[in-house]
Amino acid sequence: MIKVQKNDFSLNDEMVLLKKRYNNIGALSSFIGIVRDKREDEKLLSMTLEHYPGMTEKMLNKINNEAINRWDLLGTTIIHRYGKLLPGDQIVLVISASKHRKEAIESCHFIIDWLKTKGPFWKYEKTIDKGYWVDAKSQDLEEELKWNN
Amino acid sequence: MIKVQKNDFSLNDEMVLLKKRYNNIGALSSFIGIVRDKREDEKLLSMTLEHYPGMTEKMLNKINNEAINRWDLLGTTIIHRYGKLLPGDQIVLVISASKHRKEAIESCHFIIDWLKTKGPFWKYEKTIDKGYWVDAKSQDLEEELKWNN
Amino acid sequence: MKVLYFSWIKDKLGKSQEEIQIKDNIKTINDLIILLKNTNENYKDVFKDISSIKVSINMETAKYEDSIQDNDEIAFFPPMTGG
Amino acid sequence: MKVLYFSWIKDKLGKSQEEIQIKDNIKTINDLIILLKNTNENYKDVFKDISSIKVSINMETAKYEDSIQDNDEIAFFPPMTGG
Repeated sequence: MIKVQKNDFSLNDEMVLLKKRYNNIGALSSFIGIVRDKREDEKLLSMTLEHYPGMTEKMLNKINNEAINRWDLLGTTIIHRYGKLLPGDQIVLVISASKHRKEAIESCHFIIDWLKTKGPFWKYEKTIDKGYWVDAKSQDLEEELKWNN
Repeated sequence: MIKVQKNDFSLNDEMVLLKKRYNNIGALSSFIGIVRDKREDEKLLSMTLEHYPGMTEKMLNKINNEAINRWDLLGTTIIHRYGKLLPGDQIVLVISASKHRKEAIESCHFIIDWLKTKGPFWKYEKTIDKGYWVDAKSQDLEEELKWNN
Repeated sequence: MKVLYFSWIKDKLGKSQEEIQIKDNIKTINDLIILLKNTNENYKDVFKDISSIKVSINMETAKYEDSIQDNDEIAFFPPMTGG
Repeated sequence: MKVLYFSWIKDKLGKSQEEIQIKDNIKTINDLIILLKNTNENYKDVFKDISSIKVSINMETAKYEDSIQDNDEIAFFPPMTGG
């Protein structure tokens, strides 16, 4: 299940949903990304996520399907927020449910790595003095590439 | 923070605790192990976790410290239950909090892999006809060994 | 043809989208970029180093040499930073 | 010396712990196992294949050749299945 939304999400509610929907779950792996307090050494005031409506849903479905093809999963949840967020706010949620832990953990890791480089989002960070579009990190590309093996 | 307990736990409560305790969290990775409905193809009635009081706390602290030494983490939570559990019941919770996702995800994965082979727990599964002590899986040992590199 | 811009590209151009009439000689994304660069200095500035700019055709990641048609939706954006 | 048993070892022996008086000739875990095996058939059966049995001394994983002392707490158990 994928969702692209402005509103916050609840890890707990999503876990409950997954557990209701699927039987025989043995492993639940989750990841939550959160807005940090700082940009380098400056205090961060806000982070605004711009996205490409339509393409976002398309890419999230693609990433989700890729995970389902690669691992033996029972269910997955991907929620990505957009709009203006404050330090401490949740940005993204990934949950993978499977019978055994390896599948849940690896697929959750995979999904967040692919979201970093393939999710059509752009982050604008505001500090007291200035605003910055966040550059993509070369490390994120390397993290993505490790899943090509 | 480690806990060995008979009672259930709440992922949500533990997340809230971690967020209160540590600043500048950017990534929260979690794993929950759950009692499955089946033992091979038989319906499972219950799973009883025996443990070695005293050694359990010692080993969980050891595993936790090893994770903290290996990765740049802000905080961790390990909760492992013992006693009689029913299908669908939560067994174990691991949470890793860090600034960046790689550290949180890898350390969470590491902790659950080490718990499998180094946590002094033994599982007794009951089906309608019989009871079985669960054998350790050779695959779990392989999963543990990959962290030696 | 609908053309969308995101992130700093949108800021530099001062717009998030526009309708562009393309003629028969515009066959690829590369052709479209040449057309845009000839419009004014803003476009010239944005597209001066296209190695840092990604493109999509109808919401699918694309390459500069890919063919385009009049009813396509094209988007230009810097590398994605999701998650 | 306090000796603990877990899982199927406990079931087969019909006890989870016992106090054992050791003499000076019991210097290692191996010596202790020999002593136990000489007690009765139950112990002989349990320790017939020690490759499937793990041991701890004072709650630390140990080896069969490790030395033991009278005030140590020893435990025998199958490979752990945590998580």
